[in-house]
Amino acid sequence: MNIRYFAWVRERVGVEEETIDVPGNVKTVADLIAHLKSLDENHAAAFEEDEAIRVALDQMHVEQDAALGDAREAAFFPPMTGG
Amino acid sequence: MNIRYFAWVRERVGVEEETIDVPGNVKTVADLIAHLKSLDENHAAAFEEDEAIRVALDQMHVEQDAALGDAREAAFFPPMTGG
Amino acid sequence: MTVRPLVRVQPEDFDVREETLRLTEGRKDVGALVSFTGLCRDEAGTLSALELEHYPGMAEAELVRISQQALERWPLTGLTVIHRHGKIVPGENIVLVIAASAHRRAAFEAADFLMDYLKTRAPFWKKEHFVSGSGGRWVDAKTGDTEDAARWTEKENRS
Amino acid sequence: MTVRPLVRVQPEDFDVREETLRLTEGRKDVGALVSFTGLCRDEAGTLSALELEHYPGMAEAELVRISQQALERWPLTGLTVIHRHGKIVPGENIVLVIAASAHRRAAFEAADFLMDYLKTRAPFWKKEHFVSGSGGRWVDAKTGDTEDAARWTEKENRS
Repeated sequence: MNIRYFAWVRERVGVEEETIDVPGNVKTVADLIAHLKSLDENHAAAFEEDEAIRVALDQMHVEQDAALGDAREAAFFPPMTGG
Repeated sequence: MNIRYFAWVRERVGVEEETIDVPGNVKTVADLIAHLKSLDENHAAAFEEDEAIRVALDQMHVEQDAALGDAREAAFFPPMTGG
Repeated sequence: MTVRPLVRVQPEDFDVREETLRLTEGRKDVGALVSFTGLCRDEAGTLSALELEHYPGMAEAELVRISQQALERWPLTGLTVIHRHGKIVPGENIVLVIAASAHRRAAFEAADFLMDYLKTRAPFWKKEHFVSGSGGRWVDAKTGDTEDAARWTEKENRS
Repeated sequence: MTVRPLVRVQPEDFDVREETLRLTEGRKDVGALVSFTGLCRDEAGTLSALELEHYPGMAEAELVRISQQALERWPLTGLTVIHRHGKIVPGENIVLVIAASAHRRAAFEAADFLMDYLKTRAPFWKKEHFVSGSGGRWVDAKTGDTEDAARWTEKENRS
């Protein structure tokens, strides 16, 4: 699965984009966040305040309890500050 | 006193502007309207729907019960439709 | 710093870019700018022109008074009101209001307020002239406009 | 007639006059046009630039989705949303929203709605860079923006 990070989430993880293998027991966005946190310290730091993190699956906003389904891209980022 | 008319009030009176002598018993805008109505048929027609007529004294909106005071100009016109 | 509104009553058209720049150029305190443009509309294709009559002197004075009310009510960095008079054909501009502020809520509300008050208080009258050539017709004031203007007094009473 | 919103995400500045003309030129059905311009502000004189990061693809898609919601909700004749990205210095434009309609209430509400939704839903993030040269700081999302966006759901529930 393609994973993208933006703003301070990106800075903490240390990469803009990465491709990861999603284990079979990872069904929801929350599962995916837990999995990413387990990868290394950077990911753990990025998702420390995980309730603050917003998520998009295939470029659509979703909640953290959303199923990953057949999404090809997940993106993680802080609350938006455009405009 | 200088009297000005606008829009359909002007068209009914037949003049844009006129100077009239205000009798001593004419104290308020309503008195002035009653006096103008008595002048001729055109004035009477212009002020027929007198509750629809708006008034300004010296270029400030006033109600019909306002005193003329030392105003030098009174203007009569329909509800405004600018913008 | 006292903000002086720019008020103009003129037969000529206006340029929204020029008026926007006047409120923003060389400044760093404007975060939000809301502009309203009112245009002469004619979906039916029956209108040849609107004729806008105004009360010279009072039109400018009343627009300044309404602008001062907006400036007292919202923290604006600038305010522009331009109203045309004379004959205006369908598709042309009639009125421009621009409110500038540090924040968007103030700019939106001030522009909205200004248009509502302008519609019911600024001494302008529209007469429709038709393609058919039949005599012009004075536009009736809309009850909706009076209700729109009343929204701002209600708000005032609530606060 | 289906109205297609114009959505652009670009590093370049925009011209409000050009975008206004695009929505009005050669038409007789536009009576009201409300435009919102958001600018980079710096009263304190401490900011060297805002850096606007965005999610390419999703930024455009989300602005189109928000525009479609506005078009379903208000009878608009046209809608334009332009959001810049990259480095923007104080005094420069960031975002432009223009809503055109036959009537002014629809144009005001649609532009206001669009800005509220854009602020909370369009994937853009601001980082402040300072004159002092100290490392950049990500701007925090404002609670007020979320509350502003919620106004429109409340309205929907009431109607």
